[in-house]
Amino acid sequence: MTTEATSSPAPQTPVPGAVSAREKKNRRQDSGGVRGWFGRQNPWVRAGLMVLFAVLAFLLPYVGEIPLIGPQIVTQGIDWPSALFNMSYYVLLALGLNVVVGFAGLLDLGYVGFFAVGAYTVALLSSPDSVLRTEWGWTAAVPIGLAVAMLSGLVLGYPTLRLRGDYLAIVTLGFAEIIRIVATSTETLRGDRGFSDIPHPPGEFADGKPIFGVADAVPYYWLGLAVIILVILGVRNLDNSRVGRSWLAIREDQEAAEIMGVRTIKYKLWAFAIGAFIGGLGGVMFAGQQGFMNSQTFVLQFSILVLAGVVMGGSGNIAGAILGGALISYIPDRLRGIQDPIWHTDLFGFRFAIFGAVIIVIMIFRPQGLIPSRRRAMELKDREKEVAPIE
Amino acid sequence: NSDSGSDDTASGNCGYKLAFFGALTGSSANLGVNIEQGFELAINQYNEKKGSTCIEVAKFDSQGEPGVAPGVARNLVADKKILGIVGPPFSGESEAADPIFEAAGIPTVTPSATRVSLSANGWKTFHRAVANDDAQGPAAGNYIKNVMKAEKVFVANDQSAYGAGLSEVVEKTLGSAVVAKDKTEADGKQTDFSALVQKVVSSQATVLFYGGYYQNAGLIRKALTTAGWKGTLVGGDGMKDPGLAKAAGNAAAVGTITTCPCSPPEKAGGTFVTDYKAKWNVDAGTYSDVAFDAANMFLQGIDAGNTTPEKLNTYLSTVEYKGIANTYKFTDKGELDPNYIKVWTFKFDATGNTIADQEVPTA
Amino acid sequence: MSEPHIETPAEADAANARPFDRPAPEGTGTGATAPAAPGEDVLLEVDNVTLRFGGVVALNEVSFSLRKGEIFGLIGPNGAGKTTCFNAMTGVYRPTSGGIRFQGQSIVGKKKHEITRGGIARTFQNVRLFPEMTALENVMVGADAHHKTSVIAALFRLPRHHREERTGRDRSYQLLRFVGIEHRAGDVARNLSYGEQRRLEIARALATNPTLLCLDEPAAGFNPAEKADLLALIRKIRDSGVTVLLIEHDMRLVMGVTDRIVVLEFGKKIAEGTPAEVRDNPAVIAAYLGVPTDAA
Amino acid sequence: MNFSGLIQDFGPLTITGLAQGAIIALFALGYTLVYGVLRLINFAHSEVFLLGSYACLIVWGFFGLDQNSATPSTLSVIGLLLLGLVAAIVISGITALGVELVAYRPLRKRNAPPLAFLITAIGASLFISETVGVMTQRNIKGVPPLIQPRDVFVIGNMHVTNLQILIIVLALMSMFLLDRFINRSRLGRGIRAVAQNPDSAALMGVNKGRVISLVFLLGGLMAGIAAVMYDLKIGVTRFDAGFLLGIEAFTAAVLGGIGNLRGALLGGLLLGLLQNYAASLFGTEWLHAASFVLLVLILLVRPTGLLGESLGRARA
Amino acid sequence: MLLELKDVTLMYGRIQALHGISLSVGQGEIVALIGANGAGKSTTMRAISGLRPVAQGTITFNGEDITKLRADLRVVRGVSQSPEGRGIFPGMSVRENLEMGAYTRRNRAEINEDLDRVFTLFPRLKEREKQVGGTMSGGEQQMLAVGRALMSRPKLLLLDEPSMGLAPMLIQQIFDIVVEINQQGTTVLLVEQNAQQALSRAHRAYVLETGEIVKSGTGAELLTDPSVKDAYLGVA
Ligand SMILES: Nc1ncnc2c1ncn2[C@@H]1O[C@H](COP(=O)(O)OP(=O)(O)OP(=O)(O)O)[C@@H](O)[C@H]1O
Ligand SMILES: Nc1ncnc2c1ncn2[C@@H]1O[C@H](COP(=O)(O)OP(=O)(O)OP(=O)(O)O)[C@@H](O)[C@H]1O
Ligand SMILES: CC(C)C[C@H](N)C(=O)O
Ligand SMILES: [Mg+2]
Ligand SMILES: [Mg+2]
Repeated sequence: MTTEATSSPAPQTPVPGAVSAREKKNRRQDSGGVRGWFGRQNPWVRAGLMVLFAVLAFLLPYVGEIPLIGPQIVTQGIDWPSALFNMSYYVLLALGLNVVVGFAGLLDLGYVGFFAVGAYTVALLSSPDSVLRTEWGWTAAVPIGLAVAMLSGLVLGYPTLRLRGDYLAIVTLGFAEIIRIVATSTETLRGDRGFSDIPHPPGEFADGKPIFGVADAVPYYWLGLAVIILVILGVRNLDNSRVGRSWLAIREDQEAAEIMGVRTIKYKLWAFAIGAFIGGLGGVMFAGQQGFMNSQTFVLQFSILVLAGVVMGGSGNIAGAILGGALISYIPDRLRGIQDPIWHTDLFGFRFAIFGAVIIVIMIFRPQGLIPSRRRAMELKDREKEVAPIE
Repeated sequence: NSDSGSDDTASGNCGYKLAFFGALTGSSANLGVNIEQGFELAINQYNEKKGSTCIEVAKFDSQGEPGVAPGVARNLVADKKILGIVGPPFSGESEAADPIFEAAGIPTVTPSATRVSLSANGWKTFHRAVANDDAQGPAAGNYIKNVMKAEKVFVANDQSAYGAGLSEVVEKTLGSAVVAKDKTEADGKQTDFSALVQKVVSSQATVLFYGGYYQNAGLIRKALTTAGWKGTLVGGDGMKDPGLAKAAGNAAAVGTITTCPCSPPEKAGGTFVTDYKAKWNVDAGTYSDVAFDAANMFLQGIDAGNTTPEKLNTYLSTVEYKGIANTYKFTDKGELDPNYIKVWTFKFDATGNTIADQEVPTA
Repeated sequence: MSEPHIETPAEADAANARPFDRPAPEGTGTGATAPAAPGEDVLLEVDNVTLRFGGVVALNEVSFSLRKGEIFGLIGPNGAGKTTCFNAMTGVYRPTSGGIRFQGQSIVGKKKHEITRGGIARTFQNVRLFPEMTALENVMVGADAHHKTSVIAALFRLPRHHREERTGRDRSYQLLRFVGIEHRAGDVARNLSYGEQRRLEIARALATNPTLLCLDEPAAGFNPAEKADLLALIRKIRDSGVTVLLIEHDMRLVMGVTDRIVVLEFGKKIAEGTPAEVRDNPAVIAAYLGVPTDAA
Repeated sequence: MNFSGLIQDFGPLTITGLAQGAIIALFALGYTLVYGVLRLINFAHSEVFLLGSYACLIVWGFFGLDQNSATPSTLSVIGLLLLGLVAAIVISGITALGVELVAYRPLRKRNAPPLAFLITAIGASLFISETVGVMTQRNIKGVPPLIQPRDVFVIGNMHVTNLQILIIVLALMSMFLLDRFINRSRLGRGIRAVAQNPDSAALMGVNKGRVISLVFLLGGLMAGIAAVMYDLKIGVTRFDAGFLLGIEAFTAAVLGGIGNLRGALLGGLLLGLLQNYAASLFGTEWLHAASFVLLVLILLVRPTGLLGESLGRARA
Repeated sequence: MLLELKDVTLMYGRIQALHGISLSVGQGEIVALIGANGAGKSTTMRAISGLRPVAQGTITFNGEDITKLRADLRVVRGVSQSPEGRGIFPGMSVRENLEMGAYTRRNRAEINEDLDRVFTLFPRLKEREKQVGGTMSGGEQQMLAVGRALMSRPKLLLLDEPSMGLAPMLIQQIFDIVVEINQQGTTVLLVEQNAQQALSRAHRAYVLETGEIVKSGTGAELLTDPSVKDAYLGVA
């Protein structure tokens, strides 16, 4: 390849390492797979598919009715709608943690601390066990719970801004442990004994029975799903904007990002606050459904599990976080009622051991997670058509 | 609404379920398992008599964790065939799960949850088949003061609904004899108790009262012995399990005292002791007999045609049932009638088992 | 391509000599190559700056000033303190003593992102891109520096935010084309070759819309032909109204493009002047250039 | 708050704290070593410790010893201790290597992102501890009374026992040897090189795979020693013993400056002492909270721990 | 031939960086490799050192097939590289960095001798013996990287843009050093953007374009080749 570069007025340098047709084709394949395919569809098709997904998700409580496959999906021995609701708040947590870890690259090992803060605030304001004796309704307590959770995100975020990577991890872990220990050992937070009779979300059927009762978890699941959809929309918008880009830049090289004008402090704090908000959302949902919560709900293992879900699903990818969050709740439960062939014991006892092995296998075969992030590749594809190269 | 679905065809009030709700796994599981086995034995015998699986056993494992219990309770109440529940055994999980049972209107009989305040929630479905800690606590306190004649007592608890509640009552009874206090984490959260032991040793107490369950207690006992402490460990029914000696080592456990608002299971009436051994291949444990009675109380009610949870609940409020361990009659708060209250003390022997010591006064 | 190509308006704009949609600073005619008269239009003043690392004195009472619209060279032997000087100007290090003023305001102690927003951009001698981001995204991060909308607007996709995203992206594409690596826009930076990465660094720095662009050895890793392009590129950048501060060891490039030069040695300024003056300065020849027979 | 208690018991609290801290420090070395080289938190290190704590019990079990046995004669105690140590070291070492082989090496081959390693390590940890949990029915396992604690010397109310001396001396010795090995030997330099720039290290002729295995192995050996000490001190082990103590060990490693061997020692001892003081001052229930509060405070002042990082790379 | 590459293909994930290149370096030669940014020069170096596995083709060194050999073992065989981007150990002192270069060697006396030699070549390194590598200036790091590569007494020395970031006087010097080392018996494969210099010192040279070798010949031939002149030497 020769060049006219020296005389050319425009800096159209020789295009060294120009992409051969072969490479171009490779690159296109690179963004193949489900997600890439999805990204290439036109917006209407995409919107249609999303709605379809949502509708299917809303119908999940009845999946057991489908002949043959249905019963395979449904977890036996426990209430399926309850299991679905559990999945829904795990998914919320995974979505929130994905903002902190996946987008902003802040390794948070104590994420359920925010879940705890949200749930405790609601409990304090609404449970008859609370010293406050306010006994508010759930709806009234929720905004306060979320605000306090968000605030706690800032409180944790601010002093830890200087910390790098894994130091942050241990501090967040410590933060969650401190919350748990304080909750365990102070009278006001009632420790192991917890708060009972936390009110459920309001609403009645025509016959006067509450929509959100104790016997039927379907309404909770639907509520959870609706919240998830809102969260997805918001988080997606952030990800596809300068906010997401700033997070990414901070994650890659904080100092360079700063020198390029990124306000690292601001964006890190936002990541914490948004993550905490979503975590708190999970917490208030949980408190409203269970009606009870205590300090053991927030053990460290829970945080770790959620993190495993995010990474397993595909850190930095919303669909991945959703899948991962659902799996960490679903897999262990699903082992219930399955017998191992040799000793004929219920595999449920081995659930976490099996789960551990499953995590390893998944990560070995898909180090980037089950649905890896293809955001960047997609963005490019959108643009490639718009700006045609000049030659 | 129809109570039990359409398949209510079996004759003789059959086709229903009774549930056990409590710890089958987890760090204090022994206590839950004892109770479940007593419960299941009763239903088995009933079904054998009927010649069919008339009443089904449903088991729900709460792991004894208050945090886990509500989720499991929701699974329980989703099953519309369940008419009544034996459990929850522990006070903590009761606080967490009973509101759900109350909302669902399913009657519960706990054979063992002793926290005083459980009956103060106005739950209509709550029934307690044993005395509460307002009886057990003073009994323990009096035993320490009057029988052991201890002057310096260290009181610690595991911060659980049960442990904290019981040690509070004991403290009150002991008054100025309490020289120092401390708290530990709940069972299964801690194995190293050297900090607590350090405090006990330097307090020069001769008795440590621990409100908590057997595994922690065993570990504490072991650490105390290792540190050369010569005093006696005393605790409540939560420590009355051979698991304590397993944790502590038999030699260290010898002499440890526990109270229990129950009579020695080996003294239970009828053929219970041998039946139990035959069925489960172990001796009946703490509260196995009470659970057996509770299940039979339900079965008697169902037999009498109380085939909805509501009816069964009403039945419980009026029944006076004579079982193999005790006679049961509930006050309107669901407490055991004061006439039938009793508290015993037990002592660990060199084989790691508890042997009945004496019945103690509760006031 | 043999076919005659007719430019669309958009393309014409893109290929325009001024890829920066910012007004040229007043007082500087675009294309002005002659150095401004002393005392006039001082953009950056480095005033008696000393910077020590333990025993090493990396900068020793260095003073010089840049005028608007010029290309200014900073040269000197390895370890003379050139990069350190950049680091002091961009807030990475704080001078032990002395002052730095940019457009009349002191920037010592300011936050790095404030300095960038204030109009100083730089590249790194040891390439520091965001390795997992695409080339395009790398540039867009720079472009974001001047965007007004933020988290809330992004969260709800407000129209204004949307507009900023679009313009930012278009501009980033233009800049990639400007430095000649548009064909790699969608590749993550890690996968670019070293030379391509250096070009990307320039594009990213330009995206922050700087008044002053500091280039730390931009030609390292380029072959002579590519260096010639770079030379043209730097001129073009200046012509669009950006003042350029250049560290470079390639004398042909430095002599060919700069208006004035400062020479450092062991942290001290040993010479200052036009390229011709510096080239003939015996101290510079002794310390840096060596025998002027073969300058490249 | 109970100041008089703290002052009165200062001596005994200090010695128990040091013994506890020595075990934590030994345990922490494994985190620090792996982190120093791979920049990864080896979550499965707690299970390396766990299996060590069972290994010696199993060996002692072969000799018919359980927690209800009588203390054997001094000579056989020495023999048993050595055997137990060897067993624990071997099993912990093998476990560490196994974790590397299963959870790290395949990912390294595929150039996986760092988080992926963290998660496989978590998976390995879950798998091992849960399997042990199921196999032992989550019951505790008692340790034979090999060493009857006896006061060796007494200062005021501080009784220093033979066991405490054994623990502290053994821990310090092991750490001294390790430190020398890492800082003086050629292989040690290789470890540091891989830590700072793996590709360049390969260009210098350093066998990266071997270095990484070695690092896991060394961490495993230390954890094995710590496990035996732990067994003797606490008298029981349980499927979650590794997890519970692991958090503390990890905290200690960070406290001292993760990646720094001497930091681990410092962090461990500090944590052991602090926990005992805090338990006396505020009550046992605040013991862990105290260590985390200390950690946060120290990191706020020194963001890379007390001694900073030395094995790892400095800012380029 | 000391080193021989036959049809070497190398992939970065799905991106093919080398499309079957063949080249050889004879005992005692200086061979230069030139090409534009992204042509694959550094990739070729990585393939030879074993930092990246090749997908196809063979690499023979000293008669032995080293295609599948681990990188560290190639160092033992006598291949040493000063890599692109310098790759110094940022947390080690200058001296420790140099000692790392001699990692595979045992003879203390010889090592010290070589250390002295590097210090005489680059006095700045001697001055800064104790400074941490990561804080050295760009050019100083370059000296360190070259010095470190010399410390292994290689049979084949791979230099990836050794003149990058060096001041003009040092550039002269570094090429002189290359020639000098070569005369002492070390074979050199040199990647350079400073093609003028490289070609005038090299016995032979190859031109690489987008992962393929498009031209080869003696240094002098290529120096006068019009297309090479056009693309890589600039207007003189
Ligand atoms: N953090 C630091 N600690 C100690 N010395 C340092 C530090 N940073 C730079 N130096 C020293 O300061 C001197 C100036 O370094 P600087 O990077 O500014 O040189 P430079 O002029 O950019 O050289 P080059 O042309 O080689 O890039 C060098 O000798 C370097 O070793
Ligand atoms: N780590 C990597 N991952 C993916 N692709 C890479 C990687 N390194 C290089 N490449 C690609 O391989 C091709 C050859 O790169 P290489 O670094 O060998 O070029 P080079 O000839 O050394 O160029 P330069 O003069 O810029 O250093 C380039 O297209 C580059 O983008
Ligand atoms: C089974 C019993 C020991 C339970 C204990 N009495 C409690 O209230 O929790
Ligand atoms: Mg420099
Ligand atoms: Mg290269």
